[in-house]
Amino acid sequence: MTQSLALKAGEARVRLGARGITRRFGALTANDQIDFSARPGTIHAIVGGNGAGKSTLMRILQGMDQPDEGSIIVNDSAVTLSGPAEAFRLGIGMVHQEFMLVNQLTMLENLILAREPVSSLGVIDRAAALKAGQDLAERAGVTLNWHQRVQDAPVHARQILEILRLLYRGADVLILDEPTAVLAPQQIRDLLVLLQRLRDDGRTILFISHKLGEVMAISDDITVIRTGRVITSGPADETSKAQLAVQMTGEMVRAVTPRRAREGDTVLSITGLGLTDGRGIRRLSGIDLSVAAGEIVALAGISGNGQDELVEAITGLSSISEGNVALRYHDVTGMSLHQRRALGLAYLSPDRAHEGLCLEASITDNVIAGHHRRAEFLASGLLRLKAIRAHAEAQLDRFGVRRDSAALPVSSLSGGNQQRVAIARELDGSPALLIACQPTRGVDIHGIAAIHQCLLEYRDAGGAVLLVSEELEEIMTLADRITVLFNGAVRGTLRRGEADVESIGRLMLGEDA
Amino acid sequence: MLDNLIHAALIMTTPILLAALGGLINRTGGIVNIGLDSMMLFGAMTALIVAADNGSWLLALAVAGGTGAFIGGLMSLVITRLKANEIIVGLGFSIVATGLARFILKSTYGVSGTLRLPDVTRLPVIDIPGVADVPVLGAMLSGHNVLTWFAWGMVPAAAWFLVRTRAGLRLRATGAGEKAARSLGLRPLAIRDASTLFAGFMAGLAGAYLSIGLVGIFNEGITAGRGFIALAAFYFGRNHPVMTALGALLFGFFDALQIRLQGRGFPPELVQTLPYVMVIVILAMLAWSAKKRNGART
Amino acid sequence: ADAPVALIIAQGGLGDQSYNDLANAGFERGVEAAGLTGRAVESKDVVAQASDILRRASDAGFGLILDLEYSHAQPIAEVAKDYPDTTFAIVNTVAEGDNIVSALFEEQQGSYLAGMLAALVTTQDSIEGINADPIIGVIGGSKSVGIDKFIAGYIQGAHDANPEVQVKVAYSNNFADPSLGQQMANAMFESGADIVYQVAGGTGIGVIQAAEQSGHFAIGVDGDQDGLAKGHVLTSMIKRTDVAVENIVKAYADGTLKGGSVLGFGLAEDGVGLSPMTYTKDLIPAEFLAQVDAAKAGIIAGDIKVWNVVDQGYPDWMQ
Amino acid sequence: MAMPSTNPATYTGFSALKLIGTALLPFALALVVAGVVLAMAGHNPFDVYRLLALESFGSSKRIAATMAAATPLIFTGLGTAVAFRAGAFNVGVEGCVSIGGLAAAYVGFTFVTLPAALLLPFAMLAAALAGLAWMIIPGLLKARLDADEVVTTLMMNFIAVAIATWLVNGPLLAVGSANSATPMVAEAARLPRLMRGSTLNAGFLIALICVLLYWLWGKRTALGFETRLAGMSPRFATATGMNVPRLVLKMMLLSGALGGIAGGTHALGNVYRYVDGFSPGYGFVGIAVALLGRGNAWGILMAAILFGALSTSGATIQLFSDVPIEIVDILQGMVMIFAVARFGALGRKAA
Ligand SMILES: Nc1ncnc2c1ncn2[C@@H]1O[C@H](COP(=O)(O)OP(=O)(O)OP(=O)(O)O)[C@@H](O)[C@H]1O
Ligand SMILES: Nc1ncnc2c1ncn2[C@@H]1O[C@H](COP(=O)(O)OP(=O)(O)OP(=O)(O)O)[C@@H](O)[C@H]1O
Ligand SMILES: [Mg+2]
Ligand SMILES: [Mg+2]
Repeated sequence: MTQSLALKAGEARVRLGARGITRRFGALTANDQIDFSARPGTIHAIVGGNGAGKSTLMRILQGMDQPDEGSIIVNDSAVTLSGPAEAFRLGIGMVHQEFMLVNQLTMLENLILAREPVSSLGVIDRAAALKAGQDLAERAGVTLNWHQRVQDAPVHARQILEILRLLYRGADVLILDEPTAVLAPQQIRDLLVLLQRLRDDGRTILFISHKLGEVMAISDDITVIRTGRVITSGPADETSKAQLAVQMTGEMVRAVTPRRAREGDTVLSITGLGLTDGRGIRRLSGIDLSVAAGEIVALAGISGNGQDELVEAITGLSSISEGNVALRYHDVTGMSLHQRRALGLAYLSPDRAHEGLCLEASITDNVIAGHHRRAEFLASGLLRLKAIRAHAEAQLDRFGVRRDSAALPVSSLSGGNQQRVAIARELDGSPALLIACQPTRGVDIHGIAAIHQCLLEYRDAGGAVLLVSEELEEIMTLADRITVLFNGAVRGTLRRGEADVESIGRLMLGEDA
Repeated sequence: MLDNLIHAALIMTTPILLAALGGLINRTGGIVNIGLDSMMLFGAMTALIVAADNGSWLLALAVAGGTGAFIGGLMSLVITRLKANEIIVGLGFSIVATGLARFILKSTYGVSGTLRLPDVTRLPVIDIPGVADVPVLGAMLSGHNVLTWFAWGMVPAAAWFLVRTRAGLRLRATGAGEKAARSLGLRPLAIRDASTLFAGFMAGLAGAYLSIGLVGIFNEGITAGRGFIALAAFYFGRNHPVMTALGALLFGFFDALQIRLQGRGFPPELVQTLPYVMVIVILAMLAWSAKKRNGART
Repeated sequence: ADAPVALIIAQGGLGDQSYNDLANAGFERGVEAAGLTGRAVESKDVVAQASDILRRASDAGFGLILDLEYSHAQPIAEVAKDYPDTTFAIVNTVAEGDNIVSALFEEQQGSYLAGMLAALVTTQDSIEGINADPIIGVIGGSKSVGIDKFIAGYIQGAHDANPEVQVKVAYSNNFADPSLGQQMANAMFESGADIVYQVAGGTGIGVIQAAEQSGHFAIGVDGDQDGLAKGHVLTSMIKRTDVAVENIVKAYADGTLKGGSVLGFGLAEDGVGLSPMTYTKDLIPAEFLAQVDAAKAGIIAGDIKVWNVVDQGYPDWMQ
Repeated sequence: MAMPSTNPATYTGFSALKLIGTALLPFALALVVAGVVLAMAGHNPFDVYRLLALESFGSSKRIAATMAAATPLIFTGLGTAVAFRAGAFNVGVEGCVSIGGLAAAYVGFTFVTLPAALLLPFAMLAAALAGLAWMIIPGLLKARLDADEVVTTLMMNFIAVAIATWLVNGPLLAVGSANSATPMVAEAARLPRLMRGSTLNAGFLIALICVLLYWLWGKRTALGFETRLAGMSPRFATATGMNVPRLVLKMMLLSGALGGIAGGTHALGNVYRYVDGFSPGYGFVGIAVALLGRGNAWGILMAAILFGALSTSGATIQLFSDVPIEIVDILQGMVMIFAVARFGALGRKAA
């Protein structure tokens, strides 16, 4: 199968493309007369702001969604895709922004699902399955724990699994929707290397990203989409980061202007914090950390070195073994998140889909949740729906959420716009401390600038921020102090100025700065 | 005494176990089968009818299972294709079934409530010569009919099926991640329907066990809500065949025990709650230990 | 009178293999004979719908409304006041009102005879399926005064026949689960009993099945159940609900039914009694049968007082 | 873990009108299918349906009877729905009906010296508290240990009935009573009848008020808002500062209290005591009512009335035709099945 497709692909001039594809959601036109052509054996990047229509287009190209107009081009000829299965027969596979993995199953089971190597009477040939998996991993130059349940696997492992599964199933066109959004820097580097390998094997890759750096780094062609329309489409070497940025956002992105941080009194202070989990594994040890009003402290580190655990400890989502946490001089160790929020804590979750937002609920509900008991929203015990709606709309406008109607479920928003909704909620009111985890994950440069500006304004207004991010660039731009975690302990702390990518990188790897 | 207790416990367990295993497979595929009782009821009725005029217990079982599967199929289609709420549909089927059963008895056999037919072929009981008189072991292994053996055989079989076979894997995937399964080109709805067919088949056998295995007659109350006890059993087992079997055994054992505890001073109504109380207690203990293991994450 | 008559079926509904089915049979015979139109009414929620159904029937011009549901005693009295031209009848309990007829059964009397016979037979190990131990049993459908009325009579009869006899008592708390009845009966047989009296409707069918399959004996109830397992139903304690209902309907038809009256159905009236024992009387020693007949005469004559749990509460020998 | 089908997402924004719309076609279909069965049984479906309609709504008395039959179902429907909202699939309302009814009856026949102004509220309170108390164990197990509430509440039902039966046979048995029944409650403890010669009583008004409160709670209160979010996504609710276990517990208890009130109004407004067969499964029908009504206040009200109508007319039509009760079973089951079927789903392929 792969063979023949590769041949066809060889002959074809357009491996996968679109002609006049249009898709509407009620009033909103997500895709508007989209044209583009991905040449066989190339990496074709699709860039665009949040809500530009990238995911929608990709869903259509993979047969998950049907266009209202226009047609899909496969190997130079127009086709209509009844569903993902048919797309697959044509060698087209996709990795969604939301992973399509069955969390309760193991990595290996997910890999072979629906293409199981079976011996007689439908019994799974586990040996063959494992071999297939290991070969793929080897060819891709990665290592995976095949017997781990997906729900226990780190996010980059899931990402890689999704890609390997496409290969396993014989796809030679890979559609990747923001694959790097959830990855740490060196994981991104690994992934880009992997993608280039695949390209050199003759596979065609549609690559979506907001990170123009990596886009420029690996793509052969680039198509820019804005508000559902194609702005330009052509070879990568004929454009530049800056030019792309302009085309994506329509206007020049204001460079973030960090103002002097005036340190106020301590808002968050953690002393001797340690955590041993239910299985007796040491997660955190001897952590001392403090954040003062008017400063941004960044928590850097390779994911899995204790960031999540520390955040959960500070928010009170999980209890700790030793040490204490104080918010504005109140000892909150052992307090519930509800109580901590009452003391001025705000928490932007890294897990947008399950914790940061309630996808089934309306956009308004998501903006208002947690603030709904404010006096201004309650009249004699009843919610004042008008006031709530008005407030929500105001917040959404302030954070520039591109929406159809605030009454729609938040799941109808594009990835980046969803993130903005979460931020709008958390920066609402005036929290004393904001725990911001991956605040710009999946957000376009325009949005990133906007979000960064919000964080800085918040800081300059005397807010305290604990920034947890895997974007070193982001950390460098925003942080007044940078604390690096390694193996659940503080490896070192650098002030703005004395910190550079190299020194941080060394600390992240457990070396000395 | 002990032997009788064990023997009776296994007898009371069998119908629950059969139906529970069916419900387990069904739930693994993503449907909570509230209609098991209705499938049991019709299994019991058709089994008796066939066993009486045809005389082959094997055929009787086949027909009982088939009838259950047929009802299951209908129910499944309403749920998967018409996107109907599985709980209501299940309750609805149970209500229709009781009505229909009485209706059939009246219109076809002119009897009300109980159907008693001449020379019904009963399920063969397997006595194991040597073992039969060994104290405890005999009660456990000997003197049970084919369905009891089948039911217990199905426990490891189900476990093996779920982990080791292609169908099992796809079934689990369908239940746990329908979107993912569909995106891989599987047909979740069809897979679900298949699992409901199986559940119906097993429930039908459970019914047959009651009618031609135990009492040898059919009565409109013969299932006595055992379909719902089965539901509790596979919820109890959280979709693990072995734990589910344990759940079913709990009911069977304490049911047999309460019968024998009667007339020893305790008020019978309270003694009868023993199985239910025990299930709650054990469920609580399991949940508690699970919580301790998973640590404090709220 | 020729206005139509209605029969309100009690909890458990038709198909209960006992009370309701029997009464309904008598009802059908009655309306048949009297050439009336009769309607039997079942309800899933018979307790709560008492007065709604009674009033509906009265408004619709039914002349006689027979109510089998025990819990309707109060509602029927209340409704009857508003419908003086309608005649009401209630079975198994007494309702006040001069247009209400009440029918009471002395089940304890029949059960006494059953208990006596069982106690006599249980030591006759010459009989196939009987052991020498003086142990008999009884299984009630629910722990309630109405059922204990049977059980008390049974125990009293057994003890009067043989003070040594041990009577095992168990309750199924379910009137329609034959497999449970079978298991309970087996448990009793295992522990030495060889004759088990069932007062448990559909569940009791399982008791009879158990007797047949284990080669022991059951005692039937309500109707003549001796034929259900020929030779394994020692006798049946017949309660002639059918006769009572049939007579009431007939009396209504030819205008002889007197409101406010309480009809008693005991041994004297042949309202209760033992079955003819078609398949077992040859097994049972003649002197036992004679002894039972003597007891029957004694009860009718009033020499033997059988305990009535409903009127007298529980005796101290039964707690 | 709540079952997927009870996902409260399906509970959001469902106007009464829309509900009628979606229920109409299925209802017709149910009538057709049951009609076939009727015809096979040699009954003329149209006559039967005409009769059913007349017996349900044909006269003020019959309407009253229908509403009376609907009363307990409204409570149990609401009780089930509040738990569903919080993501707890509580099937234990049935048990609360018995326990609540027993408690109300006990107070009603014990403290007979109290004046109505005290006795009635006291008895109702007892019912509510009893129902609430009955949900404490499953509520805590669910909230604190995430023990499966479907199993625990189902078990609690069996236990409730057993305990009630035991009590009415021993401690609370009325003397001279041949069946399991408590004494009658004092006049002062009885809910006033709304209409002469009918069992319709003030309990129905209480039910209507509860429907209104439920609607208000779901749409306009902070607690209702929190419950909805917690039901849809516990992790999200927790992250925004809600105490989800506590919410779940609260809703389980509220659910139990409503079940208790169902029993209380039934004991004080209709049966005037607790007796065997007190609840022929009001709690279970309540599950159907809650789901049929899509958790929507007015939907629940209508579903309850529908089942009430079937229950009461199903009995009385037997006075005028020889339609057996099982036909009514079949009809009721069919209505349930078809009423939740979404025939629209047939057309488009699942995406
Ligand atoms: N199912 C839907 N219903 C309504 N609107 C939708 C739906 N799916 C997408 N949209 C809207 O279509 C527009 C494009 O969405 P899309 O997800 O394609 O954007 P995107 O380019 O992927 O953005 P991002 O980079 O943030 O992921 C957005 O405004 C989104 O709100
Ligand atoms: N501002 C808020 N944001 C989110 N959740 C809240 C907020 N205030 C209260 N809650 C949650 O709502 C529920 C109501 O409890 P609350 O803390 O208000 O005390 P309460 O007054 O006893 O609640 P109730 O008003 O329901 O009786 C709890 O789960 C609580 O955690
Ligand atoms: Mg997107
Ligand atoms: Mg003996």
